[in-house]
Amino acid sequence: MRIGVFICHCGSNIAGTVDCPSVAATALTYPDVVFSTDTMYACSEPGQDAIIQAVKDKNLDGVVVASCTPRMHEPTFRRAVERAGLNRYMFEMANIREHVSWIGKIKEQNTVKASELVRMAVEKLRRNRPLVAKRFETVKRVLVIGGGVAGIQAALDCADGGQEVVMVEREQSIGGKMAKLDKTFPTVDCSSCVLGPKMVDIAQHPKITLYTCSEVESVGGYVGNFQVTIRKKATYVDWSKCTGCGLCVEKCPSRKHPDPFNENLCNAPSINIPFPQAIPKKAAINAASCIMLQKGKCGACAKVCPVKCIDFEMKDELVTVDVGAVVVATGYDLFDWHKYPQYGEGRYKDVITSLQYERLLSASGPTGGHIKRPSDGKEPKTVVFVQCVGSRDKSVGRPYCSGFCCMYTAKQAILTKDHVPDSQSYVFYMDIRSPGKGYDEFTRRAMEEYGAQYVRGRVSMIYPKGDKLIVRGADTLAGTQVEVPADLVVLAVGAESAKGAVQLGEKLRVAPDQYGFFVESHPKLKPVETNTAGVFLAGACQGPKDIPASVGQGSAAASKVLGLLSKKELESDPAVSRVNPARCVGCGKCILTCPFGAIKAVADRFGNPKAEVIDTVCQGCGICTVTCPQGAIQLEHFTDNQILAEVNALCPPKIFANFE
Amino acid sequence: MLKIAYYPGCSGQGTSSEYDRSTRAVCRTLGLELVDVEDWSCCGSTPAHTVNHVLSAALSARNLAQVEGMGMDKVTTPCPSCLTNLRTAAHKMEDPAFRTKANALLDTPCKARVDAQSVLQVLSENIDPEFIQSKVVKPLTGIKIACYYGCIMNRPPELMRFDHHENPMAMDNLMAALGAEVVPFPLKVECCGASYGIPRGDIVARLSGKLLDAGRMLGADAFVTACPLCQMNLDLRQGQINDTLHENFRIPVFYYTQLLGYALGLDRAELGFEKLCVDPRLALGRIKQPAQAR
Amino acid sequence: MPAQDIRELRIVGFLCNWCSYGGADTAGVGRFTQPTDLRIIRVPCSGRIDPLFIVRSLLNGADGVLVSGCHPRDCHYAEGNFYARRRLELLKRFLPVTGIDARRFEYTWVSASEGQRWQHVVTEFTHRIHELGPAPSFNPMSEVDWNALALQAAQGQGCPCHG
Amino acid sequence: MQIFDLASADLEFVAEVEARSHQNIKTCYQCGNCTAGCPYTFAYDYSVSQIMRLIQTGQKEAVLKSRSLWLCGSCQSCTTRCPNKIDVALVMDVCRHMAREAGYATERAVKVFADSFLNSVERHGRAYELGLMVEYMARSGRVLTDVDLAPQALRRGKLPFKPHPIKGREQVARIFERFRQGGTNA
Ligand SMILES: Cc1cc2nc3c(=O)[nH]c(=O)nc-3n(C[C@H](O)[C@H](O)[C@H](O)COP(=O)(O)OP(=O)(O)OC[C@H]3O[C@@H](n4cnc5c(N)ncnc54)[C@H](O)[C@@H]3O)c2cc1C
Ligand SMILES: Cc1cc2nc3c(=O)[nH]c(=O)nc-3n(C[C@H](O)[C@H](O)[C@H](O)COP(=O)(O)OP(=O)(O)OC[C@H]3O[C@@H](n4cnc5c(N)ncnc54)[C@H](O)[C@@H]3O)c2cc1C
Ligand code: SF4
Ligand code: SF4
Ligand code: SF4
Ligand code: SF4
Ligand code: SF4
Ligand code: SF4
Ligand code: SF4
Ligand code: SF4
Repeated sequence: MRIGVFICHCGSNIAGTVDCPSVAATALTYPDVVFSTDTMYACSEPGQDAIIQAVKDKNLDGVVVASCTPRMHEPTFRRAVERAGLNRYMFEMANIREHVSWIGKIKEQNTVKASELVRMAVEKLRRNRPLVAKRFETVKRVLVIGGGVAGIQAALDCADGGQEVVMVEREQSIGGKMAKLDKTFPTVDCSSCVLGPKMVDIAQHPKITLYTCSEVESVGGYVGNFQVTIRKKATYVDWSKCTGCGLCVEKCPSRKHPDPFNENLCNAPSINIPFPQAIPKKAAINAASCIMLQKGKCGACAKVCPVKCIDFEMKDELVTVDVGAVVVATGYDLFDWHKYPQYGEGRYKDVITSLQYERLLSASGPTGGHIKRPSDGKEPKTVVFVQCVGSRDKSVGRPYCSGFCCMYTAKQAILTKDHVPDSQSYVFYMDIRSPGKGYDEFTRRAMEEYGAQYVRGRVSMIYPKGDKLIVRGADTLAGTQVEVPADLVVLAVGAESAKGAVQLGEKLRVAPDQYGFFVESHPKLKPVETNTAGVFLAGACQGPKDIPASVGQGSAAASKVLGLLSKKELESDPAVSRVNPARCVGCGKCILTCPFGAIKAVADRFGNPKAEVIDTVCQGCGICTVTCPQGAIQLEHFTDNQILAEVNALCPPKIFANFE
Repeated sequence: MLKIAYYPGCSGQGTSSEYDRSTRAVCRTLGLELVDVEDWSCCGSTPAHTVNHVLSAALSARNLAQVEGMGMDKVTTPCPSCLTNLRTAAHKMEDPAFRTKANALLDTPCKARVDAQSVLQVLSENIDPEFIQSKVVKPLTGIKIACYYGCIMNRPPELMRFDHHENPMAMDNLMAALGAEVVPFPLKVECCGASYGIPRGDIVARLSGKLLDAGRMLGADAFVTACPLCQMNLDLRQGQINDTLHENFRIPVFYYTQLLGYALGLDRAELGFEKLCVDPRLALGRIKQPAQAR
Repeated sequence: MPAQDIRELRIVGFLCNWCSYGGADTAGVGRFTQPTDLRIIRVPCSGRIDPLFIVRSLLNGADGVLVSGCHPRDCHYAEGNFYARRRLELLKRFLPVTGIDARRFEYTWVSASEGQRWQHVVTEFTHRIHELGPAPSFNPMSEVDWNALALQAAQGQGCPCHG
Repeated sequence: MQIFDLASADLEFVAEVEARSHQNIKTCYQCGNCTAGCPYTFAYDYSVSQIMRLIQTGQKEAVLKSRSLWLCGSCQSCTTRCPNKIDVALVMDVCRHMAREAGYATERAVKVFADSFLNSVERHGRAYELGLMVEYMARSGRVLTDVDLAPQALRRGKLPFKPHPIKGREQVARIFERFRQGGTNA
């Protein structure tokens, strides 16, 4: 092998404390090094040209540059050697700036250290081999899981960007939590007025296919080539025919099951269209409460349906689609506040959740937008809001802040005053978290213009007295206990991960954090990527988030998808693991260890089990390499031999030392 | 017959003697044999643990050691305050370092292997409610009662491990099974003023007054308690409360064992209704005679 | 910094690319002066670090080995550092059995932003190694056994590092 | 109002409270839940969350002088509901021990009652209610305490005239004796 070595001065950055020419001279004594020089700025255009020239002139087949950290210029120099006609993996870097010249003061020691780092790089390079990235085509279609506002935004942006979209939503209609809200902060505009048109766009976009009442059953494949199976749950209504006329809904005699869309504040018929703006606007039967499906008689809906689309025999259906990328937008669920027995555990009807309150405020809600308390339908005059219920509380396993409840509570206090002008609201809070454009002004308005009384302290207990609820809390600013006799208590329940998120994460190989929210690739710099290539996150499934942030993430995820699918072909990083079938005994240990499911079991032509790495899925971590008892699976570019060569370069093996 | 060591507690011999007596009678009738802890001494009550935890534990542990000496591993007491002390001592003494310190104060060291439970817990966990119902001769039909548990019988839950720390139901269920109408009393675990009756009667007046008020608003004919201190504060001090708060409460306050004994048809002499300060006859009169109840 | 005034010892570092190598870079960018004994080998993930590498380094005469990866839960590869932690913890307990002073080996977690922490880790560890002094040299006759042990460690036989 | 010099925080005091209560005082984030639930707040000088805060800031004097320590009824409401699982009632207990040891007794009647009670136990092995009342009245100077109740209680046989002495009386007395000698604190 013919290796060339280049020692960079980086002006005085390196040369100030390292004797670069001497390092270059020493390098010439290393095996296979045929050329060595020092250079002022290796990364500059003349610097790169000099490298290219040397490769050509000296007929080099490998290059070592000793300069700054490879995290900075490795790609630069790889491109340079490629331009010189070499494989880009026939290149190594020694970090003699960040790890030497900038941290050591004594020039002699630095110079020795730099020489040794160069020697390490040379020894490693001697064992490198050319690696060629594989290219593969991608399926131009994206799967969006979850049809809340984040998923809707991602789907529309992808579809507008020209990609096919398949959206899978668990509920009967898309819209997520936002569809249940009355008005939204910080502008207090009507939620369904802003969301409604977007939902219609989803239904009408020629590039979007929507599956509601559906869930992802399984996911196979890898970035660019996922195979997804979707379970379409039986709705007992043939949606290809249903016009959404609603006649069946009117006639259904079974009206005893609670209405989940209205947060169980009222009951719903067994065949139902959840709300007027539902997308798709189709009826579906709740099998658990349908008299026909449970007892075999009734069929009232089937009788009235003008297009005869009721089908009591309907079964779940599985659909398979190929997609190139996945956006997860499964949102959040609400904390179950019954874990606070001191708030009555549901014994007091007028203690409700914030989302129930949104339904009471909403004109499409069970009270037609009039605030009526559940117990006796009276209009409440004194409303107490309790913040941080199931947030920032270690004792219930929820130490995190849910992020948006401070803001929606301020909104609800404002709306309460709008609905009932002679009402008085009290808000028990621990801290107000309102870092956003116009947010703090908004909470101030709730206090200053709408007269909401903010009380700093938690609420210890709620108990009934006559037809009032006594809310006993602290006012820590006044330093004492306070009591408010309330007509209605609204609990600002916190957000937790969506039900089933962990199981979905397993299918997608996306790790949930300890609370079930999906983990992004990097908290600052890769907020919508996951560690599984081709799978992206949007909205509150990654952590509690309000609507602006959810929409922002939906668009960000879409731009990542569009960027990915805009390439005709993808190139896989060739520094992946590779199995030597001659050594592999098929024990399967690597398959179990790989965090990305990148290794599959195959049989060789004699039928012996062997491991095989799926290049496109392997992320190149090398965990498998350490696991394999046979040394059969090796991470390219970081093989045992290559790393041991570096070790040996630093600490020469004793046996040789003795005989040299 | 279930046999269990019994720790009556000091007040059982004085201010709450009717509790002690009715407890013994009820247990006997329901097939629970109570064996008095031999030569038991005071657990130290609240004063001891407010002075020092080792002293407090030692005073309780002397009694746990007595139980051990009797070859038994479970002791029951009607008094929640004694219970807290016995349980706390047993719990703390699981720590060897603490055990050494506490045992250093004792003549006979305690191994701390004895479990202490309230009589209420023993009854509700060991006796089949249907069996109790089958023994009822005078159902409590007609009387409306508020069950008050006091602050420490179920709290803190990690230590007490019985029923529920915010909304206990053991007495409610028992009384309902006996036929009484039980109001949903919301202040079941609010403190009544504890042992401050003597040094700070004003505190007891305010706290117990709140309880009486809540019971009255719910239309309760009577309170039912399981704690000598609660009973004393609500009953014996009801007059003081009325004076302090300018109120006119007249709500009798029973021990649950008294009403249970009544329903089981026990001899009045064993129930000690005459020891109650607020006259219970009106409330008892609401109970329909079995013929009427039909 | 006394470590610089006296003869350098041989310390080998294995650092994951994403966090600790970045942390060492950050320390450099911040000009956080450190003893120069350490030589860093870059690996993609702490989960790539085979106990064999550590045993081999020590066997070859390294005076100390320092391993650093991403903080638990921060792993770029989801869970590589959990594997690393298990293997390295076991190696640590396993070393004394082989006669190597376990204090010559340390592993820690440093993120890419923790330049100061990296400076601290390197300085402390270097001091420790200087206190221990140069590693005693092994009798070449027993070399064979050592290699066998290292191999065992790497292959998970007799050493539960590999699970 | 009292002004605290935060720089003069008594950190040893903080450490002692933490060591004796086995609670991490720093985890209190001042939500006030303990105060919100404490039935005795109306009688306190510092609410219980303020006591927690004063401990955090090392204000030994203010804490040990607080009357609240003596009025806490050990009702466990604070402990049961603290979101950070702090055993607040235990912290109150420990502070009261420390106040006692340091010679503070800002609610003298409460202290005298406790002392009288324990004296009674020391003397008889069990609490002798009538005797302890008499001692309390004598020591507190509040001779009229509960005289209104005496007739009722006596009539109903609720206050026996004689103590119930037990065989192990000496054993109990020795517990107190050894305690005083040992100076045990925990
Ligand atoms: C009471 C209340 C008031 C609020 N008010 C405001 C406000 O005024 N302004 C504001 O900005 N924010 C507000 N928010 C916050 C707002 O609700 C969220 O920011 C927003 O809903 C997040 O959108 P999302 O799409 O990420 O999640 P979601 O709205 O939760 O949507 C997730 C969707 O995914 C579906 N799904 C879940 N799991 C699966 C699965 N496994 N398979 C298929 N589909 C699945 C769900 O059915 C749902 O349709 C409020 C929240 C509450 C609780
Ligand atoms: C003290 C402090 C500490 C912080 N710590 C953190 C932290 O720990 N973590 C965290 O997440 N955030 C932190 N932040 C916030 C963080 O700085 C911002 O979130 C982030 O820098 C925003 O990035 P940006 O690109 O939007 O804006 P900027 O960083 O402000 O970049 C804007 C760029 O545009 C250039 N520019 C401006 N006007 C023009 C013009 N007219 N033409 C051309 N160029 C222009 C500017 O020169 C600048 O380079 C901190 C902020 C402060 C003040
Ligand atoms: S290659 Fe790196 S070290 Fe050299 S001049 Fe460029 S930045 Fe400086
Ligand atoms: S009656 Fe028929 S068409 Fe109309 S909503 Fe019902 S199922 Fe659909
Ligand atoms: S946003 Fe406000 S109410 Fe919600 S958890 Fe955070 S601090 Fe509590
Ligand atoms: S302005 Fe800054 S310091 Fe003030 S509350 Fe907001 S984020 Fe905190
Ligand atoms: S290198 Fe990592 S991702 Fe690739 S196959 Fe091995 S364990 Fe899996
Ligand atoms: S661990 Fe090694 S031997 Fe076992 S299957 Fe994987 S590659 Fe083959
Ligand atoms: S409840 Fe707990 S966290 Fe809240 S103020 Fe009291 S001690 Fe502190
Ligand atoms: S234990 Fe003491 S401080 Fe805590 S709530 Fe009860 S009385 Fe208040």
